[in-house]
Amino acid sequence: MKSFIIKLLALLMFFAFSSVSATASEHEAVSAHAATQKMSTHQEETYQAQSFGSMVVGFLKSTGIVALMDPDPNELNAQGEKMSDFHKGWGRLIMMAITFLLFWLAIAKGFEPLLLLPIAFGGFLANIPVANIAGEHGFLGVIYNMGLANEFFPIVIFMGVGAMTDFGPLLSNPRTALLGGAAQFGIFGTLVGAVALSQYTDLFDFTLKQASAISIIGGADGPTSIYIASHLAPELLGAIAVASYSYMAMVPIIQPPIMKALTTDEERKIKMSTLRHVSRLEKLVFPILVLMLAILVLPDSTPLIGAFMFGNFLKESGVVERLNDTLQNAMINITTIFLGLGVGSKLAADQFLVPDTLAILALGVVAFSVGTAAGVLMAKIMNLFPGTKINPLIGSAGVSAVPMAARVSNKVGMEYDRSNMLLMHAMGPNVAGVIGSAVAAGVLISIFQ
Amino acid sequence: MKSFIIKLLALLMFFAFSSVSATASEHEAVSAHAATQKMSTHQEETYQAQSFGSMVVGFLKSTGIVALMDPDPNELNAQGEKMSDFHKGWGRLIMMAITFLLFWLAIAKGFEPLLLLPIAFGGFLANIPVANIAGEHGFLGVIYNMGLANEFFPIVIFMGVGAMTDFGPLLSNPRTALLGGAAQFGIFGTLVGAVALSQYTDLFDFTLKQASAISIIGGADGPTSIYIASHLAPELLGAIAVASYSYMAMVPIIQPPIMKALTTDEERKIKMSTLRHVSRLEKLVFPILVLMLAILVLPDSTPLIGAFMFGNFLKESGVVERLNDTLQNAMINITTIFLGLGVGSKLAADQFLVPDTLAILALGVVAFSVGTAAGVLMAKIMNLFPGTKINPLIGSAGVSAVPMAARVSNKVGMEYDRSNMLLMHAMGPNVAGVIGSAVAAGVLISIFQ
Amino acid sequence: MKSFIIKLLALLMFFAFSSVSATASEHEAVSAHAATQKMSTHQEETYQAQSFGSMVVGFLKSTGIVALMDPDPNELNAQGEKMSDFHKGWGRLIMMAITFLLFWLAIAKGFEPLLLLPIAFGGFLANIPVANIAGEHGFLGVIYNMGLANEFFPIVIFMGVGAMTDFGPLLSNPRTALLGGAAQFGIFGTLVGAVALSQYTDLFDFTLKQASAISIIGGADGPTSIYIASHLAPELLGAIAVASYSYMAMVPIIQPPIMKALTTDEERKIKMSTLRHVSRLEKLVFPILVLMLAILVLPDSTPLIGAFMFGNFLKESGVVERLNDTLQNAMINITTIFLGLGVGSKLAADQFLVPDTLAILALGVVAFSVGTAAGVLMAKIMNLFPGTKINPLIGSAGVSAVPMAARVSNKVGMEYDRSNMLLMHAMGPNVAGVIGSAVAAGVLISIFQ
Amino acid sequence: MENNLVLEGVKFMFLGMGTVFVFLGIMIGAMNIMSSVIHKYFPEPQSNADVAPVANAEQDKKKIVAAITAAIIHHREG
Amino acid sequence: MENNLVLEGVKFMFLGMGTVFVFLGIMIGAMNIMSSVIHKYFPEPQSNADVAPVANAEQDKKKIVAAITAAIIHHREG
Amino acid sequence: MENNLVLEGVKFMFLGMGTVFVFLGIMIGAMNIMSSVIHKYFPEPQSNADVAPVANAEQDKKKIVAAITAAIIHHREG
Ligand code: NA
Ligand code: NA
Ligand code: NA
Repeated sequence: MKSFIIKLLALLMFFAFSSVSATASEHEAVSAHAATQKMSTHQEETYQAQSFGSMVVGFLKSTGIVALMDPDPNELNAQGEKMSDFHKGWGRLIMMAITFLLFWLAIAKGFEPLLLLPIAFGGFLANIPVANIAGEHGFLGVIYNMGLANEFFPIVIFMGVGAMTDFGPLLSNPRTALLGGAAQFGIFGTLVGAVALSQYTDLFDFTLKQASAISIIGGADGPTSIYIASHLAPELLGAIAVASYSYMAMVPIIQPPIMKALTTDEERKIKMSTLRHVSRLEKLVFPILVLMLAILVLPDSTPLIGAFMFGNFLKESGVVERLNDTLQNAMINITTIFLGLGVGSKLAADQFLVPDTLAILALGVVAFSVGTAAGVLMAKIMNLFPGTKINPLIGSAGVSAVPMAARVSNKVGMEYDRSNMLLMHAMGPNVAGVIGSAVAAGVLISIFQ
Repeated sequence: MKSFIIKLLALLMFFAFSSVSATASEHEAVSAHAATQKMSTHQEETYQAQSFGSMVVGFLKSTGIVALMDPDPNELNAQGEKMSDFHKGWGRLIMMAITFLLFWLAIAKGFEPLLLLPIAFGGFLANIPVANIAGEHGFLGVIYNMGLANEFFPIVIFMGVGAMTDFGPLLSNPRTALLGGAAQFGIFGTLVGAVALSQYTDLFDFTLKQASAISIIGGADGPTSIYIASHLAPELLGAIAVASYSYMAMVPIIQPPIMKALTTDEERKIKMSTLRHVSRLEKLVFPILVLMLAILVLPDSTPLIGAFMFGNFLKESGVVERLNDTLQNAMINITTIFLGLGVGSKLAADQFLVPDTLAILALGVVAFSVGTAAGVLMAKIMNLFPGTKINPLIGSAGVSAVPMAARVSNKVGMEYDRSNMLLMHAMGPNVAGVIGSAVAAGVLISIFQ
Repeated sequence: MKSFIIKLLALLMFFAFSSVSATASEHEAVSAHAATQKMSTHQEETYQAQSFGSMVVGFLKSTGIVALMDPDPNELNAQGEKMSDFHKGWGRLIMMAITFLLFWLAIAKGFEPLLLLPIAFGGFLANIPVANIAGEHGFLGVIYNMGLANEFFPIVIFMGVGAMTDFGPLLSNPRTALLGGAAQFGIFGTLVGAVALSQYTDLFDFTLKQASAISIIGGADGPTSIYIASHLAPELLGAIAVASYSYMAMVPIIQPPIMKALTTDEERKIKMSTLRHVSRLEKLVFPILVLMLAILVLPDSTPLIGAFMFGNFLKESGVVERLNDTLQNAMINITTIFLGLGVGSKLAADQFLVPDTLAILALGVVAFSVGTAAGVLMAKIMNLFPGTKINPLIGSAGVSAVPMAARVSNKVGMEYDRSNMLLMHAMGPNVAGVIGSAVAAGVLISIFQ
Repeated sequence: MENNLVLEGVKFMFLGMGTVFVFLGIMIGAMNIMSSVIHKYFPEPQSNADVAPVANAEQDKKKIVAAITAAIIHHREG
Repeated sequence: MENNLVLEGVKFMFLGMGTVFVFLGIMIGAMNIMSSVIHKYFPEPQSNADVAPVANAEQDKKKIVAAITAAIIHHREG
Repeated sequence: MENNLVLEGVKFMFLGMGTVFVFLGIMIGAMNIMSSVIHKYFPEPQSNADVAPVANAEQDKKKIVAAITAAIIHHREG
C-alpha cells in the first residue's frame, strides 16, 4: 500500500511537471500579464499587514462579547439598514432568551416542535452579531431568498399537509363545514378590532395590510399565515409565524375555558350518530370539486387550495404511492427544516423586539379565542334549526389547528361523558377550517391586489 | 400551566416596553421620517377605500365565473403576452376537461401515473384565470424557472433512472443493441415526414427545430423528450411531454398490431437461448465505457448519457448504497413531482390549444409506430445473416419505454407459445433504446448548435 | 380500448379545429405580424442549410476525438477564459485517468466513496470537450452556482453530520478536547511553511489567502475545507477538496507510523478508565453551550458551528425524530451527490493540472502529519501534569476525520495490548477536532474579512 | 382623502365572512350532490374490506410476509 | 437563400441514423472486447450466490433477521 | 509596503492556535460546570434502560412487532 502511494505521488508529479513544461510557453503568452502581477505582489489587496498587537486587538474587537457590549456604530442589520444600540446589544440577548423559551416549550412541553425548533434555532442564529447569518450572503438569508421571499416553501408544505389529510369525516357529515366557516370570524373580527385600536388608540399603529396579515393568525393554520405574511407584510413575518405556531400549540390551554363557558351541560353531552362510510371515489373527487369551486368563486385562493388539493389528490388516487410517500416524508421534512430556519431569520432583534410584536401576540390570542367562540356559537345556532343535533364542542375544532383542536373537542367531551367519542366528528370542521382559512386568505389577497 | 402563560406574557411585555423606552430616542432619530409618514397616512398607497357596494361588485368581477365568461380584455398570459378571448374562456374549460381525461387515463387506466398525474394537475392549475399560477410569481412559474428553463430536472430524473437500470441483459447479448438503434428511425423518419408535410401541405407549419423536438417523441423516453423540447422548442414543451408520456403509456395498445403484422408465425415462436451470467465488473465498467464512447463520437450527447451513467455507476459500484437508495427514491420522486408540475405549466390553453398540438399528437403516434416497425424489421434483417436467430418480437422493445415495451414483447410472445419467456431478452434492446435516443438527441443538439 | 383512443383523437381534433375557427380572426389580428414572418421563412435563423458532405465534415469536426487531438483554438474554459492546447487535449485525458484512479481508490480501496465517487464522476464530466458541462449552462455549472458559489451545500452537510454526531464520549471526558485543539497545529504550522516556501523558494507561489485555504486541509474535515476554499480561494477548490477527502481516506496509512514513532511501548499500553454515563440533558445543552461560546469568542465561526449544532440539537431534542431522520438520510444524501458533482466541476484540466495542485497535495499530507503528531505530543504533555494518564494514541484522533481517526487509534492500541479498547476514548478528541477546525476556520475568515 | 379604517375593516369582515360562508355553502351542496350521484351511479363494490381491518389476522400475516419479501427483494436488488 | 426543408430532413436522417448505428456498433465491439478481457484477466470468484436466489430459505431467514435487527438498531439509535 | 509573508503566517499561527486553545479551554470549563449543575439539580431518573440494551430479548420482540405493525398501518393508510 505504501508503495502505491509513492507511485501515485510520483505519477502526479510527472503529470504536473509535464504540464508545466508543456504549457510553459503558452502560459506565458496567455497569462503573461496576470503572472507578472502575481509575481510582483505575492498578495491579494484585501489583506493589510499589521503588528501582532494590533492584530490581537482587532481580533478581540471582533469577538461577540465586544460586539454585544460595545456595538460597532456602523453595523447594519440583515436588510442593510441602521440599527439602534439596544437592538445590537441587549436586544440580541433578550431574543436569545426568547428562543431558549421556545426551545423549552417545544422540547419540554411538546409545543409543535417540528416547526418551533427550527424557527427558534434560526432565530438564535439570526441574532448572532458580526456573522450576519441572516444577511443576504449568510445561509439563513440564502434560505429565505430561496423559498420564503417567493412564497414557495409554504406552498410545498401545503402539498405535504394535503397528502396527510383525510377528508372522510367531512364527506360523511358535510354540514359540519359551516363550523369551519364560522371560526374564520376569528380572522375578520380581529381585523376590525386591530384597525379600530390603530385608529382610535395609540396602542397599535397598523396599516390595513398589516392588520390583515396579523388577523390571519386566527385561521390557526401555519403555512397560510406564513404565505399571507410574506405576501402582505414580510416585515412582520417572524412575529406572525411565532404567534401562529405558538398558539396552535397552546390550543389545549386556550380553547377549553371558552368552550365550557359557552355551552350548557346538556349540550356537551349530545351524542352524534356514527359517521357513514365514505367511498374511495368520493374522496378522489372531493379535492377536484373544492378546487373547481375555488376557481369559480375565488381564484385568488387557488394557489393555496390548489397545492393542498394536489397533495390530497395524489394520495387519494392510490396509483402514485411513491410520490405520496415522498410528499409526506422527505419533501415535507426538508421543506419544514428550511421553512423554519428561514422564518427564524426574521426573529432578529431589530425586527422582533418592537412594540408591534407585543401587539401581534395579543391580537393573535384574541383571534384564536374569537374563532373558537364563533365555532361553538355556530353549532348552537345550527341546533336551533330542525334536524339531528350537533355537539357544540366540535365547533371549536373549526379553527383548524389540525389535529390538535379536534383532540381538544374529544377530550372536553369525554370530561362530561366518558363514552362520548367526538374525535372523528370534530375532524370534519377541523379540515373544513383549513379550507375556510384558505378562502379567507384568498379574500385578503384579492382585496389588496 | 396557565400561570406560566401569564408569566410569559408579562415577561414579553416587560421586554417590549423596555425596548420601547430604551430605543425611543434613537428610533426617533433614525426613523423619524418614516414614522412621520406612517402616522400621517395610516395606510399603504396600494389600497383605495371604496363603498361596500363597489367593493362587492369589484369582488364579483374578480371571480372565476366572470373571468371565464367575460374575460378582462387586458389579461395577459403567463409569458406576459396578449391572449385571444377563446383562450381566456372556453379554451381554459376545454383544457380542464383534457386534464380530467388525463386524470382518468392515469388513475383508471394506469397510464404512467407517476408523471401524468403531476403534469395534468399542473395543467389544471395553469388554466385557472386571475391567479396566474403559471406566471413568473406563481408557484408553477417558480418551479419552471427553477428546473425546467435550465434543463436541470430532466437531468436529475436521468440520474435516478440510471440508478434503476440493469444493463445485465444487454451485456449478455450485446448485438441486440442494434435493435435499439433501428428503433430510432422512429425519430428521424418522422422528422422527414414532418418537414415534408410542413413544406408541401398546409397541415403543419413547423420549423426544422420544432420538427426535431417533436420527432424525439419517437425515442419513447420521457426525460430525453423534455430535455430536447426545453432546448429546441420550449413553446411546444407541454404538448410534446404529454404526447410522449401518453404514448409511452399506450405502448400495449400501439405496438402489438404492428408487431403481428410484420412477423410470421414461425418467427414469433423463435426461442432464444438462456442469457449468460454477467459479472459485477462488467456491469461496473459498462457505464464508463459507454460514456467514453459518447465523448469520442458525440460529446453533445454526454449531458444526458453522463447523468444516466452517473446513476448507474453509483449503483453498480456497490459502495455508496445510501446515495443509490436516495437517487432511486427521495431524489427522483421529489424531482418527478416538480418536473410534472413544471411541465404542466405549459398546458395553459393559449399554448396547448393550438393546431400545432394536434399535429404533435399525430406525429407522435406515427413516430412510435415507425420506431416499433423499424425495430421489428431490424431483427428480421439480422436473421438473414448466419448465427443464432433473434425473435423479431423483441425488436419492438428497441423504442425504449422501459420496461413497458419489453413486457409487451413478452406478452405477445406468450400469446403464440406459452413457454416462450422473452422478457429478459427484450430488456437488452429496451435499455439500448435509451442509449440510442440519447445519441439521437445529441445529434440534434449538435446540428442546431 | 381501441375505440376509446379513436374517440379521444376525434374529440381532440374537434376541440382543436373549433379552436382554430373560433380564434382565427383574433389570431390574425393579434399575431398577424408573427404569422406572416413565420410563413415567409419556415425556418429559424440559427440554422444554415449546407451540403451533406460539409454537414458530415462539420459533424466529424465536432466529435470528441477531433476536439481532443486537434482542439479548437477559440475554445474557452468553463469560466469563459482561454485555455492552453495542453489543457484542451492531453490535459483532459490525464484528468480522466486521474478520475479513474479516484474511482479505483473509492471502489476497490474503500476510500471515502460517498464523496470521492461523485467528485470523481463530476471531474470526469468536467473534462469532456465541446459539451461544456461545467460551464454556466451545463448541469455541473448549474449545480455549482446553486449551492457551492454561495457556500450553501457544505452548510447543509454540516447539519447532517451534526445530526449523526454523538458528543457523549467528549462530555464524559472533557479534557480530551485539548487533543482536538493541538491537532489544529496541522493547519497553522502548514500555513507558516507554505508562506515560507512561497517567499523564499520558487517551489510555490501562494498568497496568504491561498495558503490559508490549503492549510485547512489539516483540519481533516471535508465540509470545512470546501467552505473555506469556496470562501478564500475558489480557484483551488477542486484540488483542496480532492486532497482533503483523499487524505481523510488515507488516515489508516498516514497516521500509524507517526503515532508509533512518537510514543513508547508503555505509553501505548496505558489503559483508560471506563467512560461515565452522560445524561440526556447534558447532550441536549452541549450544542447550545458550544454555540454560545462561539458567539462570545469568535462569531465568524458560527455559520459552521451553528449549522453543525443545529443538526445535533434536533437529534438530541428527541422530539423531532422525523426531521432528524431526514437530516441524516434524504437531505444529506441529496446534498452529498450535488456537492460532489459541484466540486468535481472544478477538476477541469485547466484548473487542476497546474503546478499548484502538486503543491496542494504535498502541503495537505504535511498538514495531516503535523496535526497527527501535534495531537500525540499534546497527550504526552498532558501526561506530565498530575492526574489520570491519557493514552497518547488517542491524540492522533484529534485531527477529526470522524470516525476513521478514532478507529485508527483503537487499532494501533490493540496491536500492543489486545484488551485495550480505545475507540470510545478516541471519539472525544475526534469530535473536539471538528469543533477545533471550525474555530480555526473562523479565525481565518475573521482575518481576511 | 382620509380613509376610515374601521369602516374599511367592517367592509372586509362582511365581504370575507360572506365569501367564506357562500363558498362553504356551495361546497356542502356540491358534496351532497356528488355523494348521491356516486352512490347511485358508481356504487362501490360490496366488500368486507372495511368491516374488520383489525381482526383479520390471516390477511395481516400475509401483508407482513409481503412487506418483508419486498424489503428483501429491494435489499437484494439495490 | 431558400432552404429545401425536406432535403435537410433527409440529411439529418442519414446523419442521425448513421451516428446511432456507428455508436452502437462500436459499443457492441467494445462490450465484446471488455467481456473477454474481464473473463480472461479478472474472472469472478466462483460462487453459488446466483444459482438459487429464491430457494435458499435459510439465507432469506438470516436476511429477514438482519433487516429487522437493522431497523430496530436504527430505531433505538435515532 | 512590502509584506513579510512568513511573519504574517507566524502571527496567524499564534492567533489561531491561541484562539483554538482559549476556546476549547473555556469549553472544557463550561462542560464541567454544566455537568455538575445538571447532576446536582436535574439528576436523571434512575432507570435500567441503558443497562442491558442487547440481552433484553422480550423487549426486542415487542419492538419488532411494533415496527411491523407500524409499517402495516402506514401501508394500509398510505
Ligand atoms: Na382555519
Ligand atoms: Na429510445
Ligand atoms: Na479537525
